[in-house]
Amino acid sequence: SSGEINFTGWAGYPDLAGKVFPAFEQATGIKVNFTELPDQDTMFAQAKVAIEAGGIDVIEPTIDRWGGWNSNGLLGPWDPAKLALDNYLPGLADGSAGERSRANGELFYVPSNWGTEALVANAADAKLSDVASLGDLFNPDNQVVVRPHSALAAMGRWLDAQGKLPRPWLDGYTDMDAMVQLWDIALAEAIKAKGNVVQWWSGENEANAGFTANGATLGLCWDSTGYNLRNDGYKYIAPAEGAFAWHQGFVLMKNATNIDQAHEFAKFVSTPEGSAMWATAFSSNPVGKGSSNFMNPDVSAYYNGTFDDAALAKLWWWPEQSAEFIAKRGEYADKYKAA
Amino acid sequence: MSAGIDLDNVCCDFGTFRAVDHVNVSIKPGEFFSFLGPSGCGKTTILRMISGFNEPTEGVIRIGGKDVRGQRPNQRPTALIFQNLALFPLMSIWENISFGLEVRGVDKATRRKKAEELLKLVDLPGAADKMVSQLSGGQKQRVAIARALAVEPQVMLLDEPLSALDLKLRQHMRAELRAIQKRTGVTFIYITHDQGEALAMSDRVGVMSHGRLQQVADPRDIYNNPVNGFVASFVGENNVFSGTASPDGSGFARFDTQHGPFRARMAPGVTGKNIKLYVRPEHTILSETPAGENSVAVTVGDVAFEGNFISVTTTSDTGAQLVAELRNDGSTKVPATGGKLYASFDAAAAAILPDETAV
Amino acid sequence: MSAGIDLDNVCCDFGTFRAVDHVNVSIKPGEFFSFLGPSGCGKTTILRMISGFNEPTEGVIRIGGKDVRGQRPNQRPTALIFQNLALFPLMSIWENISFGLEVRGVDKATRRKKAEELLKLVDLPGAADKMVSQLSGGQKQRVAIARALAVEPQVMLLDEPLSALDLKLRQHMRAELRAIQKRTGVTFIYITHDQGEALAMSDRVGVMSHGRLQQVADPRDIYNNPVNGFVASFVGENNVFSGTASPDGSGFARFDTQHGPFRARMAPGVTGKNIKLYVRPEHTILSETPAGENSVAVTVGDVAFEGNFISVTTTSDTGAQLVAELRNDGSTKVPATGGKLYASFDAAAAAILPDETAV
Amino acid sequence: MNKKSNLLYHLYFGAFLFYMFAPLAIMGGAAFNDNKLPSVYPWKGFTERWFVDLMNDQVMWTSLRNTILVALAVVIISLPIGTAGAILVNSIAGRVRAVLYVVMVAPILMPGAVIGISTLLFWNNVSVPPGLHLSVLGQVSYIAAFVMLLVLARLQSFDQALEEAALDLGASHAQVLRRVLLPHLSPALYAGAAIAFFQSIENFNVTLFTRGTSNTLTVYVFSKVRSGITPTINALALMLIAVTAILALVYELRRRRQAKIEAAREAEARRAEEAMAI
Amino acid sequence: MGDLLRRYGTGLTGTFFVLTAFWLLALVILPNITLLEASFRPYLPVTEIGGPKDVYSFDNYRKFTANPIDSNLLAIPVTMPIHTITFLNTVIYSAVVTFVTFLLSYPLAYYLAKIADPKSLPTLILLLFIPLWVSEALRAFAWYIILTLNGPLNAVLTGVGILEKPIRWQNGVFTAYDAIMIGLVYTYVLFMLFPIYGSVQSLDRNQIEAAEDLGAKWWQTHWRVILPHAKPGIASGCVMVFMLSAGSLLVPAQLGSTRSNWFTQSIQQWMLESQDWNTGAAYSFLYILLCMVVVLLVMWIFKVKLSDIAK
Ligand SMILES: Nc1ncnc2c1ncn2[C@@H]1O[C@H](COP(=O)(O)OP(=O)(O)OP(=O)(O)O)[C@@H](O)[C@H]1O
Ligand SMILES: Nc1ncnc2c1ncn2[C@@H]1O[C@H](COP(=O)(O)OP(=O)(O)OP(=O)(O)O)[C@@H](O)[C@H]1O
Ligand SMILES: [Mg+2]
Ligand SMILES: [Mg+2]
Repeated sequence: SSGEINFTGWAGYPDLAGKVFPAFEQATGIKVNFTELPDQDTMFAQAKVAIEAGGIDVIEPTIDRWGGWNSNGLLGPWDPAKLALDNYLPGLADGSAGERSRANGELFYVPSNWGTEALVANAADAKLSDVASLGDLFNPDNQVVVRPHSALAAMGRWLDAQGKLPRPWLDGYTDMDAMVQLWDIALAEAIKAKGNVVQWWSGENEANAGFTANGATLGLCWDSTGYNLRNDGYKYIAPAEGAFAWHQGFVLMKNATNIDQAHEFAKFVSTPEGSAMWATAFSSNPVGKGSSNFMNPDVSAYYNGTFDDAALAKLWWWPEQSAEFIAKRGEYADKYKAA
Repeated sequence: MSAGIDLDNVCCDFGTFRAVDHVNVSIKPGEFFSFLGPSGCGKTTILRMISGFNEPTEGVIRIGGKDVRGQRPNQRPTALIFQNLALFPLMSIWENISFGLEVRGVDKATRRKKAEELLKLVDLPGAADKMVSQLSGGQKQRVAIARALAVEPQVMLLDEPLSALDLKLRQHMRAELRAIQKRTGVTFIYITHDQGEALAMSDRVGVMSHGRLQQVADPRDIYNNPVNGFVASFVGENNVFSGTASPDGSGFARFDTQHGPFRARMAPGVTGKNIKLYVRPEHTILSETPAGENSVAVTVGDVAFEGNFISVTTTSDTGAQLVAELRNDGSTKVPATGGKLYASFDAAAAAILPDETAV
Repeated sequence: MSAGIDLDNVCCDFGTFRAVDHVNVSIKPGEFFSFLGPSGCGKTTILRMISGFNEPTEGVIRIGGKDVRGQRPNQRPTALIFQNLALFPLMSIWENISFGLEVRGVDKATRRKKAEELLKLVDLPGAADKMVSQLSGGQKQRVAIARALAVEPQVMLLDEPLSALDLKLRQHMRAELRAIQKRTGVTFIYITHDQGEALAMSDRVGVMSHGRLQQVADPRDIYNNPVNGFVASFVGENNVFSGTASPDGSGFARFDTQHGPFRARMAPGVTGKNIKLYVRPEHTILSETPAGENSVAVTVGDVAFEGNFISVTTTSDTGAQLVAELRNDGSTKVPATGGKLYASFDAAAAAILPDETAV
Repeated sequence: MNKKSNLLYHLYFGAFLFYMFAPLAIMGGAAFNDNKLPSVYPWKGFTERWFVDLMNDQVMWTSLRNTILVALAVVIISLPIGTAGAILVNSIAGRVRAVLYVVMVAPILMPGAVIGISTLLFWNNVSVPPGLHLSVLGQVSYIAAFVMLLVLARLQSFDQALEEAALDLGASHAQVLRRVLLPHLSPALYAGAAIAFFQSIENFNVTLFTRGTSNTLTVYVFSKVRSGITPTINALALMLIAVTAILALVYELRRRRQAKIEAAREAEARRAEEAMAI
Repeated sequence: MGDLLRRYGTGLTGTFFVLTAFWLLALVILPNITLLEASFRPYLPVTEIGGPKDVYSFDNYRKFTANPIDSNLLAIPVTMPIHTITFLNTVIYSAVVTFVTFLLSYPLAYYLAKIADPKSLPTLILLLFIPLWVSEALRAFAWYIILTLNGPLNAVLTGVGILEKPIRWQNGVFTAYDAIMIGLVYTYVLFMLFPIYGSVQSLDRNQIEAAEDLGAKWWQTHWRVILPHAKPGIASGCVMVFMLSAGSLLVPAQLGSTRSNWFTQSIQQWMLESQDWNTGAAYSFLYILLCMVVVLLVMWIFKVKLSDIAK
């Protein structure tokens, strides 16, 4: 086929425009018009305008957020017939992930790559438990750099793992009453341990500098941070409770004009080569079967060093978070910061 | 081209304060007319009304016979020299001068030439490219004059244009202005508080006080036949005596004062509470023997040298002060302080006038 | 308290331009000294050096015998009245006046009282709470005077303080200033380009031209015995003749001009390229018959009325212009324009002087 | 003024310059640091790779061009708007003035995201598609307020008599504006232009929402928060600074030479004048 | 109006009105009407928009006074709604920033206007503008680096022995907002400098000389003559710096400590993270309103009339 596709995605990954899109165009004749945005909140805002003004076909949010998009009436369903759902690695587009990709029986989300948020530790100075744990983040001997809301979730999961919560932490993501109950506990505990937080991060630069310039010894950060610091004496460690894992993928705008091309595009990123290229561009993990052969060996080696099969099995995927949940989560983050 | 100006019952109020009060005067085309009056009497306000920056609260102003109410300053054929000059600080001297031509679209070379000519006229050759801030006070004033002349207006309004100039230059500029006025036939309305200037330059002079026009007449009349005490004492010096007048019907009157009876001119219609006798120092004669009438025995006090004349202040035995002006022409004998003399004056040189004003 | 001031070879340069050129003068404590000179001659600059706003490029300034180099204006016991007044527009009138006291920590009630007193002195009672912008030009000047008086300085420096006042007020303020000076004994240094003012008020006058001091003397000497043509013609009017002088050794000389030979005073040391004969209009006599010597046949031209005198411009047959001043004392017969008369002057009233300056 | 206190002021100015430039040294050094983090610390060795990256980054150069075009447009639009606003506020009396003033300065506070979103929605409603033109309009909405404030402060010191003098000499109102008022305002206008220009260059949020598919420098560079901003931007900033500094130097040197020539000419003219007079 | 017409004529006055109207209507008021309207409606899924829950209320605004927490305000313990505290902190520290920029700028403005050689002024000002080529985010990041534990400031201070061991400046020595204030002062000081420079520059030098001649010491001259004259410029500068500081997002985000929160961050959180534009808009309008009240209040306290600023 031919034509073009208007794709709005993440900024800062030059390989997308430099390598992936040309390959895609060569394979399909479809040209990608790429709009780069810093975060999915901005993507949401752009989508809200585009739903009236047009101009966007496909966007790339994370799996836990597209629900809010859909409730704002932004998304249209994918046609599974035009995709190749068999291309995906097990557990990414089927199973619970598959369920979370659907609403009212229709498929709204297909994965593009995934990654983790785990412990970045100064090999020399971090005080870790025998088996590194999320609880180490709240050890007063460590100086930590975290995101407020991730820290609260880490606290919740740590307490949960120790059996210190009245009900499972995951309940909070489906039931707002449970959320308040659980997050109140997590907040209180986190505030007690707040003294060892030396910095918040929100982007790669802050996370990185938090360690190198501001002397943090431990952090809960993205894999990319660990990757960037791997040669500076920092390790990327999956905690005993399991690393946080995120999942990002493509959604189709309700008023997309290049439907077929969009499907071609999503399908391309599920092929071994395509998904490998996509994941390499993000320094993250691919979603397609057989893609490992095409990955950058450096990146692969790094991941394999952190995640053995057991660690992979324990990955904790960020659950879906409703608009109401996120608003409440923000409140808790605020209180945590203000404390 | 020149235009006449009529002020018809013109008043101007600032809030509740009446700065100009029912002024009536007709200035003829080509006339050199001066407003003379003390500080704050409303002279500047009149000029601002003529040039359009203030509107009269009452009354009508006509330029060339046409009511100019509502006409904006840039539509009126007048050029005003501001009391504070209002030179444009960010333009060079020649740009200041040629500004009026510039806004009329005259090309640069012509403007420059004209500016240089005018600079020569005001005795500032070579200053063309200086900035305003580089000039001394007097130099600035000359530039302001040149700037107003440049637009060759039908009516020139000059608000004390010479006040910061030295005497020499002032006299040069007086003559220059007068010559320009004669040559161009432009109507000049001139404001000054320098009576010498007003008298020497003007065809007619209007003397003002507290917003009211007291007398309009030619210079000689103003000086020699002032209508009231204010005009008499504002224009030139006077020795003044209080007393009661008894007119004799022949244009003279007997005037009884505490220094004795005098005789002086008294116009028929003169009435009013505050009638006084005025006689000028230059009409006051000092002599060693008493004169026939209007003679007072005095003691010489301060003798002030003022250049072309010498001013002698004397005190009568009754405590009145009399000033006599002597010519410094070499032949004059300057009296010594403390000397006993007689001061006298001619009845025709003294006038009995109502005070009328509250200065 | 008052202090004397010595200027010792003082020069002041602006870039390459020398505004004040080797000025030497000793002003005595309590003296009333005036600098008189044309616009741009450096008067203001001298005052600014004394008050400390400019430093002399060369030479020394002593106040009360003490070299004040490096002393800041607020440390010098001087008060300057600026030519542009420099009133503080954001303070009310009384705050302006009492500013000098305020910065000395005087309490408000005292300051207010003092300000009211000074306002009365300068004839502006009731203006205390007005703002500067509400005053007319002359009223502002009076406030500036009051402000300088308030700090009771040892030396008052006045830069043309009366130039915007009308004659009446100027005379009142002259007398007032003079009285204040006498009463306080403060040294006054006064700048003016009004020769009448300089002569009438000052103990001594320094006449300047192009940054150089031409003559320092008491008023009468300045007027009657000017050292050169510049002083003669800047101070008062003159009829001037060019010619060649042949001194006769007795203090007089024969002076040959194209209008015939004259005789006049000539001081022994007088030399120089540009020697001329100067005679004042008030010493020039018009008569129907020729006088014995120094007599020229003339035709009457313009007759200008100037109040207390009448200025008659005449032209000789040889084309020279001669001005005669007649007293307007009633008895004077004013010649008619076009009349044929003789102009003459006394040899003792005329002086032969070097030109010396380049005005 | 006396020399001692002048020296203090000179010292203060020097200290202030140091204060302004110290952080620049930190970020300038980063352009040569072989570290993905835009910082001199930790120092990982000298590299020119950020300059090489910069040179090869076509998008960066396009973005720079866009940025400058947008900034110029913002300057051109916000100067007249801000000046007009200042003149109105200056001449209108009473309560209206306060309301006008508040409405004018309020946009400075408005979060960029709000301006961006509202601009986008509003112009979308009147069928104006997103693009850099919308970025310009969005930016002008608050940048004009800076111009307004600067001009307002300067207007206050304007002597109205000058306007009157010009009118009296026959100038039209437009001529008065051009020849008398605007020259007086020029320091404020230059400062306003500079501030408008740099604020526009700086702008991230408004532009982010309104730009459509075009990039400006700030958006291009600072969108990369997730992956990390690299020192190429430091390299670019350093180059811009270098160009400015060189311009300043050239200007200053030329001025000094000019001044010398001028002084010589003036002295010459004066000598000639004096010679003539004598 | 009459004054405007007299001074500028119909054509120009009209132009001024049209330009200002374009600005305020087309660029400010009309675009915000949609959001203003939205700010009174709840954030609902698209299916419920227009439904029974979609009614006008002040609920979004009320969130400002919800969620009381225990905290400190200028070291005084208080219990207050969390966003109210954030707001108060933002206003207070913006005011401090404004004051510090004023202290820094005034001598500089005076230097540029009255002491520096006017001929080198363009060069000096160009120098001052140089830092602006570096984007605010980078400059904030540079300050972040300077203030970090391993940063140059600590290196210098420990090097010369003033400090025994490094300090985390960013987390605040005096308040949790130290680093933010340092960053804001640095970023916005020029916005204070230029208006003050503009108004000092227009002061007649004779005014200063007259004061000095009357015996005023340097500070008296400044206090009584120069400052009053510069008041409009100071007011303009203060309004600008205050508004810019209060409206800044980058600097507080970059330099904030673990205990600081700037109100713009709260708005940003509503707008973006929570995707709740309705509450985000409500917060922005409330914020603008409150800040303008603060500005007018301060002007009133300092007896700066708008009529002083404008003429
Ligand atoms: N804008 C104004 N508002 C209020 N009063 C004013 C205004 N302009 C002038 N006045 C008052 O009106 C009177 C006349 O002022 P005007 O300027 O016409 O005086 P003047 O005769 O020119 O005086 P001077 O010779 O001192 O300049 C003065 O008392 C002055 O205080
Ligand atoms: N700051 C300056 N820079 C350059 N030249 C100056 C400066 N100040 C004064 N001058 C020049 O110095 C000369 C003397 O100026 P000054 O102000 O002392 O004159 P003045 O005698 O007071 O004149 P006026 O009676 O007109 O006020 C003038 O030619 C003037 O142009
Ligand atoms: Mg006047
Ligand atoms: Mg002078």
